Amino acid sequence: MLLLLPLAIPILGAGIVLMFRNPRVATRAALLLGGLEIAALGALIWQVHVRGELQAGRYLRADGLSAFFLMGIAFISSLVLVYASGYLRHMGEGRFTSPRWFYALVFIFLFTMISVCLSANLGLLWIMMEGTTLASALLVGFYNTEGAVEAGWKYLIVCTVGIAFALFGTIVLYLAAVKAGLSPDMALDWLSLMNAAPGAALDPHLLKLAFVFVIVGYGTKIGFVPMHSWLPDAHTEAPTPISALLSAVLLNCAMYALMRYDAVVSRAVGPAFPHTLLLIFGVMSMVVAGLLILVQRNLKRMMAYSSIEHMGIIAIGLGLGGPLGLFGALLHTFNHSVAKSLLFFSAGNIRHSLGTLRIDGINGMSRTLPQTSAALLVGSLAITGLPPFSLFISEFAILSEAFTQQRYLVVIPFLIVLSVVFGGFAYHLFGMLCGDPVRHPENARLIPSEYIVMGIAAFCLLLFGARIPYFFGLLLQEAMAVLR
Amino acid sequence: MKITVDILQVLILILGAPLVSGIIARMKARLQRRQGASVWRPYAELAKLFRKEDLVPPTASAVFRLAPMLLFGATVCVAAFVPVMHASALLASSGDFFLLVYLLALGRFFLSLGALDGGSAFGGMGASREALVSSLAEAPFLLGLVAVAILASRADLAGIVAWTLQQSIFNISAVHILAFTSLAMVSLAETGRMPVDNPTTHLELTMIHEGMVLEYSGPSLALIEWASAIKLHAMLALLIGLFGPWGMASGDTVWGFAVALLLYCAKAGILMVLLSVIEGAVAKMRMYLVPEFLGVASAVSALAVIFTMLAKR
Amino acid sequence: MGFTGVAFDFLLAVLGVAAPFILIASRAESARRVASTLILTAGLAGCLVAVSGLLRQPAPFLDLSWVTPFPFSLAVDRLTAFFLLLISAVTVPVTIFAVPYFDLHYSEPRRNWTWTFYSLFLLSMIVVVTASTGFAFLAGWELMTLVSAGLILIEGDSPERRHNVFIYLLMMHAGAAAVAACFFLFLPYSHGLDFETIRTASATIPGPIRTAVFLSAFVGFGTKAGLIPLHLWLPRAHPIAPSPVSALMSGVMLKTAVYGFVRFAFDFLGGGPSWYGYIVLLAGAVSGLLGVLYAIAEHDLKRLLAYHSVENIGIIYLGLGTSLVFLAHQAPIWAALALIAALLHTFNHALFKSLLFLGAGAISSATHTVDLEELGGLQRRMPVTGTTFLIACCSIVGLPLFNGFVSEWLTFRSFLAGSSLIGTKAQIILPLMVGILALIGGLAAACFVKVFGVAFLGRPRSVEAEHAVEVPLLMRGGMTVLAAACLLIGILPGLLLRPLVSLAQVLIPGAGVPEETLSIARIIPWIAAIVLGTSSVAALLKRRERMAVTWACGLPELSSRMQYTSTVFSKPIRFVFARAYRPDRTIETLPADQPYFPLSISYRSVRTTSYERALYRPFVEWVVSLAHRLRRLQTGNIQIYLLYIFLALVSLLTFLRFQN
Amino acid sequence: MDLVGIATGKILSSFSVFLFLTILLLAVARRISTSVLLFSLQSAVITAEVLATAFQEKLAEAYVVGALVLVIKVLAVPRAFFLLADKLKTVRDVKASTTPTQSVFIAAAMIYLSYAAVHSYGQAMHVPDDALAAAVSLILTGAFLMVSRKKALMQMLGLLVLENGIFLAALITTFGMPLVIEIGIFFDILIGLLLMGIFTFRISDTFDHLDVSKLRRLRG
Repeated sequence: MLLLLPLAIPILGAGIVLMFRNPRVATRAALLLGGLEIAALGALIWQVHVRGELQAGRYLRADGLSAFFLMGIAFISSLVLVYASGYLRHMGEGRFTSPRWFYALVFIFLFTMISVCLSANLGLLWIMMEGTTLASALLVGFYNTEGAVEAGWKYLIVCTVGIAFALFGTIVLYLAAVKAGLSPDMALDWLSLMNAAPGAALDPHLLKLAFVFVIVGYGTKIGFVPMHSWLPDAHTEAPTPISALLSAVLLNCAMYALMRYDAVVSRAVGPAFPHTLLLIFGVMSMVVAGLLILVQRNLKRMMAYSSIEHMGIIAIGLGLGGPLGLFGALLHTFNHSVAKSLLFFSAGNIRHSLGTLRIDGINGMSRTLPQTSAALLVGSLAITGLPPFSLFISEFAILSEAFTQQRYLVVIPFLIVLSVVFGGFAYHLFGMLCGDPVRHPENARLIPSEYIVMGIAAFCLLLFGARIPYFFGLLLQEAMAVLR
Repeated sequence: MKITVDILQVLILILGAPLVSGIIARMKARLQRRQGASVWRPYAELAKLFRKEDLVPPTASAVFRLAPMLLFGATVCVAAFVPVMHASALLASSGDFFLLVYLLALGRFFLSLGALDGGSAFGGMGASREALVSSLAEAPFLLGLVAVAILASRADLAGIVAWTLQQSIFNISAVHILAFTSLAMVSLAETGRMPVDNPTTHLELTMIHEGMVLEYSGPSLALIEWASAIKLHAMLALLIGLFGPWGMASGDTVWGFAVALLLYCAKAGILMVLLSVIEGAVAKMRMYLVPEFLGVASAVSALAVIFTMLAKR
Repeated sequence: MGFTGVAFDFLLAVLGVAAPFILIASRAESARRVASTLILTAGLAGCLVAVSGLLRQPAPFLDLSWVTPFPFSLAVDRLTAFFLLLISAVTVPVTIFAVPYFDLHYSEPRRNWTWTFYSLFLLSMIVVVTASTGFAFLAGWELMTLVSAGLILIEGDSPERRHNVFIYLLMMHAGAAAVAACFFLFLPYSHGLDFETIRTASATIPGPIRTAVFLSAFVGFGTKAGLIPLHLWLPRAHPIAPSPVSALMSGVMLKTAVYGFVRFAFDFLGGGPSWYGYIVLLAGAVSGLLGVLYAIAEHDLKRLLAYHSVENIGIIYLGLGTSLVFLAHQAPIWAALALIAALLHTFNHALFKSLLFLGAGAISSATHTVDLEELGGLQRRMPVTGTTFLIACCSIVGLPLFNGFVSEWLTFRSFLAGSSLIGTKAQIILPLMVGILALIGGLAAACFVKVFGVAFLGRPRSVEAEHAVEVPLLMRGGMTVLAAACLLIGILPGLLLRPLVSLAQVLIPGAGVPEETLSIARIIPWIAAIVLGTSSVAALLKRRERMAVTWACGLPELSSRMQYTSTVFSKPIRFVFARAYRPDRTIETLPADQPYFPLSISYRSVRTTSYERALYRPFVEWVVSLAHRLRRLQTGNIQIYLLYIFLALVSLLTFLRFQN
Repeated sequence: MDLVGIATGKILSSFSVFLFLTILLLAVARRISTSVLLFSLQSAVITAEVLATAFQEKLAEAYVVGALVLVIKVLAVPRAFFLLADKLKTVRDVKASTTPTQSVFIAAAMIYLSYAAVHSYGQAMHVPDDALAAAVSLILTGAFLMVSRKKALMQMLGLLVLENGIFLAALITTFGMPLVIEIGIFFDILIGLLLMGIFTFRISDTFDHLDVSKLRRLRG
């Protein structure tokens, strides 16, 4: 029941929200339902913490890892919903371009992401992953402008193709499981796969093949270079709350899926092969995205590339494994989400106030938009991994692990890219924040909802930089325990 | 006893300094077939200047007034490092030659500031040129001293002198020759003699030291002139002590000191002759040849240091 | 533990919490007063903690590991105490100076931010030197950069400043990566990153890793210290900060890099092969020489001072390098001497360089410019500023009786001691370094004759300089304290040498008390007595004094335009060392077709240092062009995107095939 | 019974040839309608294989899957395509970046490549090489179609062909996944196609063409 509730609320919520034609009412309803959903997720997480694991039927299960990611989803989506409630006040009433459609799609999107985290069966997980693409494609194309349609189409096609490969990988895994004697019904059940793995009953060749397809497939969704091509487009063209959701939640969900496969394959054939792949993709993503950050002209696009870079960092953490690597990777998923949503929120404000996101078209923000500038600055400092913000901690952990394992080939590009990215952010930010303002903003003041949301995110970044809250730390430990 | 001798040495260097200047001037005059003034004339000049009043430009600050005194103080202090008749000095201590060089720099620093404080073009000109010469002279100066110090395995001037005393006069090494060459060159630059600077000119194209002191008069000028005489004397004594100390008193009998003093006068006389010959025979160099001159000195002194490796294996 | 522990906690609490909180909470004048007084007391508390740390055995002070995700603890051992003393001792007068300075220079809202950042800046530096875990060190290290950049940006954000701050931040971040690396490199061999563990583990790590640690420490800390050619940011960032902050950056922040380097090279690694030392020596020599040469050519006072920081860091590194060479040749007593020389010079530089920057701040308060060509005659108008500035000049030049001399003398002395390493390269190389240091010293003297002579003496060269008045009492007070400290150490160096000897004995096991530290401490007071005594006697000889207008060669009156300017003063030296400068010169004559009867001639000389041209620009351009090329991969064509995916898949399958 | 048994055996062993044929034809097809028909045909072959497998392995669930394939891929999807093409009033040409000759050669190379690729796996799993190679070459061809055809509709079609390949691979190696999962996958495909349909409408609305290679505003 507890497992079904977080799934039922958004699906029903989507329908309910659609019934309200009045934007204000729709917004209120959405916030209410969102609150309910958060409560349900909170209860679920608590129960998982208390009981260790929850199962509903054959296909749904919640363990520590799910709980950890669900917490991230709950936190970020609550921020996004509140932010969107303010953000949408500028939105006109089109046929499908209205708040009620927006919220309905967001709820469906949330549903798919939550069910990704609750799937016990890797097949179901795949279905839900594809579902996230489908649910969010319309959101990416929400504005129905040229760019939005183009980005939506690319997103849909590229991700569907990628995901199709993940399906193939899943099938190969299934084949290996069935050949190893698992019953077809349980052959894609993650727990039974994990239990079957150490006996080496699973054919290692098939598992490796499966992992190659899965890492390409879900890697597309995560945004590993060179499968990342959809990501900057989609992030740039989507409405800003959706960009935040994509970057902060969706990418993590895909990473979550990959973690599940990685755990199985690592346990069965040893961590060397999957981890090498993760490291390769991680380093590649970091390097390419890091360099591309330097030459971006659109703020949101730059942030999108930064997301790719951070997914690379997480992949490196996973690929290193070890206590600190895993700790760093998991922590980084959360930290990155918070920082990135803060950045996207400020980008949204900039777009509303200045009407542009072109980096060279923005000057002197610190004078005209002080609050937004502060948020942008905090977000950027955090995202470049500087203390006292939380990403410093996770990057510190990952680097420690890399050095402990003496992976100097990973470490050197890692450190260089961090500097390059810092340079990129500093370069772009200086231009935007400093100097004399060229254009004057129309509505410079933040409304309370924006204010609060960004404040919470910034506080969270600072807090996690100084101390990992107790309960969060417990969840993190439980998530790590699941994977090892 | 020792302390008396040490103080005596300092007094000889300080009080004998004008005489050295006078003798050199006289010798130069003779070489140029002039009669020349009395060798005691510098004393008379000092006495005259001390009786006069000080003229101070209206723009000048306290630095202008302070500079000559500090210069004098520092130069007197320099004299306290140099052995004359006995292989000891009042302030002998490990590494004292660094102190010596830097005390000279202290005086020069303030004198240059005083020159700039006058507010005229000449002061700046002199100070700027002095800055060039002195900044380049310091390195060969110290390297030459270091070479001798390495050879002697001592770090104080008195110790070096004592060590050299014990060596046979025929046992001098290449290091000594090189170091002497460089130190002699540096001394010319340091004391503002030909061919680096002409102490008797007042032509703005060439003057260095004289440019700096142009605004000074009265007791201040006297202090400056005396200080530069002491500097010259100390340099001579230093060269003698480092490269030809033989004959210095080793015991502490009065007789020994008297002989040592006489020998010192003789050796100083030789050096003074040399100096006046050089001054008489050589034309002043162009300003921008001075760095070349000091560059040669630096190279020679560096060679001296390198050659110590051969001497001490 | 008891009282000093409380003082230390008080210090951290004030700088980290109380002062920023008060400043953010209230915009009132009184809040600012309270905050600045608190910072001042924190500085005094720091002195207290440091002195007791120097005198007594180390004790752990603050452990926040129960809060933070990675161990975070601060402790004061002897080395730390020394640097803590340095920071606190400079903080106190600088803060006194800053009170009126910030009031004069900033509008109301900015003042609070400036003070907040100021407080955090001090905190970060203290965290860096007292950190006893790698995590704490790195956190403090990064924070230090950030906060100082913030302080610079508060002053103004014109495009040029922005560019300079950008370069500063970028180089610092790259340097921080190297610093992080040298901690992390220990990880495979030690269980954690607290200093104690690192120290014990360092014995077991293999040679190549040791070298990697050393080199990344050298590069990482060298960037922060401003060693040439890693100095590019320094002459850009230091001059544009508010003067008290410049004083802290140049005087104190650079020293944290020295601290880090000493911590790694001596405390953790305990030296290494002799080429470690030679690298450091080379860097020190190059930085010292080029630093002073570039300084001479400057006429912007603060830029000039910044280049002198490069020079002095060079001198410090000369000492450190010598010490490493001696360590490699098992001569601990000489190693200790050289190390003491370097550390003492670190301290001295902190004092006189911050005094010089404060002086520059006082000048800019009084005349609104720091361009030497606009100054002149300030000594008569601002006697206290002038005198303190003169003391600082003498100190930085290394004249006897001032503190810079003592450390330079010790450095010279340790060079000379190199000749005792018979049969090694050091036997020659170290004594030859005497020449280098002497040249540096000589050039520095020339430079500061120029600085003081042009800025403070002679006639004023502008209306502003003519009407300059002495700065407020507190500013004078701050400068006087620093000047007194310079003189005190200059005349009684034993005060600092004794604790430094015991510090060196901790860092270099087996080192006794170097005789030279005692002898210099003994002789300097005598010299002071003789020089000052003789000067006073000489002063008695003087009778009357009369004002007399200088003869103007027949012209009606001398004018300030007849004086030597800063540029022309340094011309002979620039001429001799022309190779080091290589300016881009352009002369424009208007109108162009009448070269003999021009209406105006403009002359521009831009110095782009050759490192910029040879080292940095090609690299930056390469990175950017690489990025642009990568950008082209994102063609916009979805078919190409799909192709990427297929290619990725195919290459992985091939990889898999070959792996099996 | 026997006759049916023989037929199933035949279908399973030699229907791959038909699949290869559709692949080659798809490579040369110039019109969208032809391509859609070929896809329909291809799906029909696969339906036959599903049913044959269901019969041979006596899997009740597989009949349901077969029915689904028949309804969706053979009938509904092609129908939808025609409807879409009509509504969009688009030019019927597929707009290939490669000439038909090149396409055939590439398709042939892919078939060969598939044989080479599956060789070791097929024997290890006791699966006929032909069938497995057909599955892989369907995947490759689908990919090829997506990369080389500029029309939005053809990209959808390429995706479907790729999907067919994956489906076939699953079928012959594992006799299909659990029913729930299969249905879920079909559902996803349907929704996906629906969305792609919506987007093709939007593309033609906003850009007045369906050439995806011209959607290049977002880059860098």
